[in-house]
Amino acid sequence: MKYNVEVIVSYKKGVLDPQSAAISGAISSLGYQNIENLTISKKFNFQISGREKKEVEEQVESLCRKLLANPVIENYQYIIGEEK
Amino acid sequence: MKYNVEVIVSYKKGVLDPQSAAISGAISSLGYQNIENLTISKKFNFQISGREKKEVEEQVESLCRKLLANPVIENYQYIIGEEK
Amino acid sequence: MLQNKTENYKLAGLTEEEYKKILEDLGREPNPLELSMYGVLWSEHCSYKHTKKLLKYFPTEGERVVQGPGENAGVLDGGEGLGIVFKIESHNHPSAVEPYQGAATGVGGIVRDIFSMGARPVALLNSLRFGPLDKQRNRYLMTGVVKGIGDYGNCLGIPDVGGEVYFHPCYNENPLVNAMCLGLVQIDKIKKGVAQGVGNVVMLVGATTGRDGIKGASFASANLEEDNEDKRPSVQVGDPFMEKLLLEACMELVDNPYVVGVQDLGAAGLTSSACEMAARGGSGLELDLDKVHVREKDMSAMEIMLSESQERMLYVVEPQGVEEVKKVFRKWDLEAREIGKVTDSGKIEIYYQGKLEGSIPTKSIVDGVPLRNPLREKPKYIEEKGKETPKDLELNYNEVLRKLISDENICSRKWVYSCYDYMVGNNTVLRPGDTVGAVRIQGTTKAIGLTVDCNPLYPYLEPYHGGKMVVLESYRNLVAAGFQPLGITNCLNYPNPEEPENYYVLEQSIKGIAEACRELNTPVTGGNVSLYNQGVDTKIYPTPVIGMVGLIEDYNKCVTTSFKGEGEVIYLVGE
Amino acid sequence: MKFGVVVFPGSNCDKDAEYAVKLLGQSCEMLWHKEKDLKNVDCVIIPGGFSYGDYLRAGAIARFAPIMGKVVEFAQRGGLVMGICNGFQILTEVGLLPGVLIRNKNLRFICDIIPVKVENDMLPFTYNLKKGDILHLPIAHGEGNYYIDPKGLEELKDNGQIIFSYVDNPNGSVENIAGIVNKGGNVLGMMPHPERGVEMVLGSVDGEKILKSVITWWGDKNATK
Ligand SMILES: Nc1ncnc2c1ncn2[C@@H]1O[C@H](COP(=O)(O)OP(=O)(O)O)[C@@H](O)[C@H]1O
Repeated sequence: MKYNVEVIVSYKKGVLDPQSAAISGAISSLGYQNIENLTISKKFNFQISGREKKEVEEQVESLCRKLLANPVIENYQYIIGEEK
Repeated sequence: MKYNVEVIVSYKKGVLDPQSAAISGAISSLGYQNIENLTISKKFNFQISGREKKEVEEQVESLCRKLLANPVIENYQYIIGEEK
Repeated sequence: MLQNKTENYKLAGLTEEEYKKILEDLGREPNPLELSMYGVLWSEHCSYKHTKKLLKYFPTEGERVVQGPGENAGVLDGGEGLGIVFKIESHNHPSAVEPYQGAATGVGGIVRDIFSMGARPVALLNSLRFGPLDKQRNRYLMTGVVKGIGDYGNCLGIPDVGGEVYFHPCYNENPLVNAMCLGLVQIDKIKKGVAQGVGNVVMLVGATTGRDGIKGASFASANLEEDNEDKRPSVQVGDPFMEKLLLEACMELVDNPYVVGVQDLGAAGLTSSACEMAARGGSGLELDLDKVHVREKDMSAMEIMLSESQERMLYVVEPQGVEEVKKVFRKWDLEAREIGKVTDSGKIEIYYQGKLEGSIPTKSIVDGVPLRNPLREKPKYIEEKGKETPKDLELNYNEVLRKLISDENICSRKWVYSCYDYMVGNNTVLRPGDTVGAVRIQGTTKAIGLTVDCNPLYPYLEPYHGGKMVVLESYRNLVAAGFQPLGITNCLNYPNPEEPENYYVLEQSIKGIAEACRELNTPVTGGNVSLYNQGVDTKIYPTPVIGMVGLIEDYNKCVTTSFKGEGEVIYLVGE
Repeated sequence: MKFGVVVFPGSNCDKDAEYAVKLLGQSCEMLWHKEKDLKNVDCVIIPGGFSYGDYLRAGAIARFAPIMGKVVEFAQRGGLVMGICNGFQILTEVGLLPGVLIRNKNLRFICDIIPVKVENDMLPFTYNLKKGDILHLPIAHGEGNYYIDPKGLEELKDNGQIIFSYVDNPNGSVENIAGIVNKGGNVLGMMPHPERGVEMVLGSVDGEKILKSVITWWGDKNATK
């Protein structure tokens, strides 16, 4: 069985995100005064094959922890859907 | 009125993204042979205030074109939702 | 509350003796904010309670010494009014937790130390130790550290001109990341970290103050907003872009006559910089935390005082200069806030939301910590190892040579330094790959040679003589490249000093370093101590990293390492 | 000849460019990003560094600086513009040059001195050089991997817009591209740093050849007027 996976990795609350700060600055100097609370996250999409969802879930979880996110400063969440 | 906006910026098909390639490599060297078609995108979330959705939509569109994405290599899509 | 007292001071990292001293100094019980401020300033990291006495062995004076230990960085006289500002600092623990950010913020911190003196940073070096690379975690640590150093220094545009990487299992649990920076200043324009002049204004400039880096050990952290999913990171994230702006703005203020003192915010954030500046000036400070530009809502006084958010500086400015100072920071899109003033109370007084939240005698919190005098005992292994004889040597020279040059401790380091921009600035006359790095001084024919070095086996096997040998090696490196060595900075990386054997080694090797420096006339102008580099299964070898600077009058006469042509004669010099 | 060097927040080769230009006996103005005045310079240099921290994409934010509007006008009138490293990235983002620079193929920052080949010697920037000449130039970048779609690449080739190429491609650029010019030939973008290669003691003198080309070309052009 093949599953479509989407993982979102974003900074934890309270961690300085210099990139978002710089982009927010650029946006307001471009004249958009009505935009606020900009955050940036990384989105990963991939396909994974496995016998059952539970097994796949474990793999995705460990992949997030080991590679895709840095648990010291980042949170991650994922959605696993069956491929149509 | 305030709107919640989510913008996804990803590489166009056919453009090789060195980062995706490197992460795919890392995944398979970690021993996951069952993962394929990995892509990475950027996800922006922000709030924008404006009188009506149409006006806001135009602003978001132009922001994407001008700043958030580079149309030479990237596609973008966005969702604008009313704030609850 | 009362029955929790013991727990409170322990949570703040203090001993009973220290707590009693605080009661004595204050004449009352400290409140939680005060206790946690004492906790961080009386930590080993800030107070040097285990090493203060030992550091006295170092020769710190000499005809070239303009500024010895005690300021943000040391300064040597390079002739014709030129000040050579340099220092080394460790970021070992943060790098073990988060290699990329830990190493990056280590670079950020040492660079701020240099430009807070009014000097323009012109070169970086780094000294790295990891466990062997056959372990995946060590590879992960090393990759992250090298990238962190590179990304931060490259963005700042400061060339990284040298360093060293060494692998040994004793660093498996405690990698070492030491960063050194060199800056240049006109001696009469040196700025100091001093708060003086009643009524002068204290300004906090640069990045916002967030909840990052607030020490988990601090007893109050249990009271932080409960939110389990988002555990507060004790690791800070660096923003080299912000630092670059800060650097340029501070450089513009070098000539400003109203600036009285400058210091960067490093470990223990506002607490340490405010208290230290006041202590150096023999003054008091009144701080109004409502004026601090914070990153998050509802921060407590304690969080603001202890935050280790990066890329911030504290300025003390005469009132009539405040607008001018603000204007310079505004030009660089930076915030500069007036957060307090200098007083003659001899106390640090902290106001928040209209209330006096804390009041601590400056002298007590900065210099009052009871110094430790741990037991010493010569480690048994020293005798035993001394008796070992070399194993039979392999006689197949080709094989030996192949093994040697492919050893991870000997092979080329190009894969490390090619990640660092070592040419930016148009001054690098000796690049990584040579015996030492060197940057020329624009407008003159002079250049400064730099090296960081430590072979930990020497002090491990023979603490005293090994300490000497580490200094000698740096000295030889500089001399070989044509430089007159002038002075050193050092980073003492050691295991837990409370174990008698460790303390013995620490003391002996410091004595050895001191002896060599005295003999060679290379005084010590500053440094850093990192103790407790010890894990469950391993403890590091004594690793006193020496950063040495030297001068050459004509940089065209620098000697590079490579063989220059066929038929040249090779000499082996020495005994 | 009067050069102008743009200074963005985060630029860090601005002073090096100034140094090199002055070393060659020319005058130099620093052009602050918030201003809208090119101070009558004859050639604008957009220097290397990390403008606005290179956040989002290298050069993405810098292109909106007030000074850039003037640079674009200047370039469209035929003025000489040299974008070096980060400057190249900015020129592609602002649309003066086609294509884009993405992360190096191996994702690593690379600092080195490497051979670069002259591909077109009919331009002001290669006025003193010959096609096929090899220059040893410093590079120092993390995002120097030039990308353009196949159609764009054909155009570049047809118009002779490829000016420099790598002998050993360090970063994955298509066609080993190290530098390109616009159709008019007056706007140059290159990843290597000519301003660093101006003294043997710094490891290279080949950068000087590019800067001197510009100066000689300028002198000849104005002499024939
Ligand atoms: N971490 C580092 N950062 C920058 N340069 C380094 C680093 N490690 C090693 N180098 C450089 O690589 C070269 C070789 O290093 P090393 O083998 O330790 O030299 P040496 O034998 O002179 O001690 C030196 O020029 C040194 O400056």
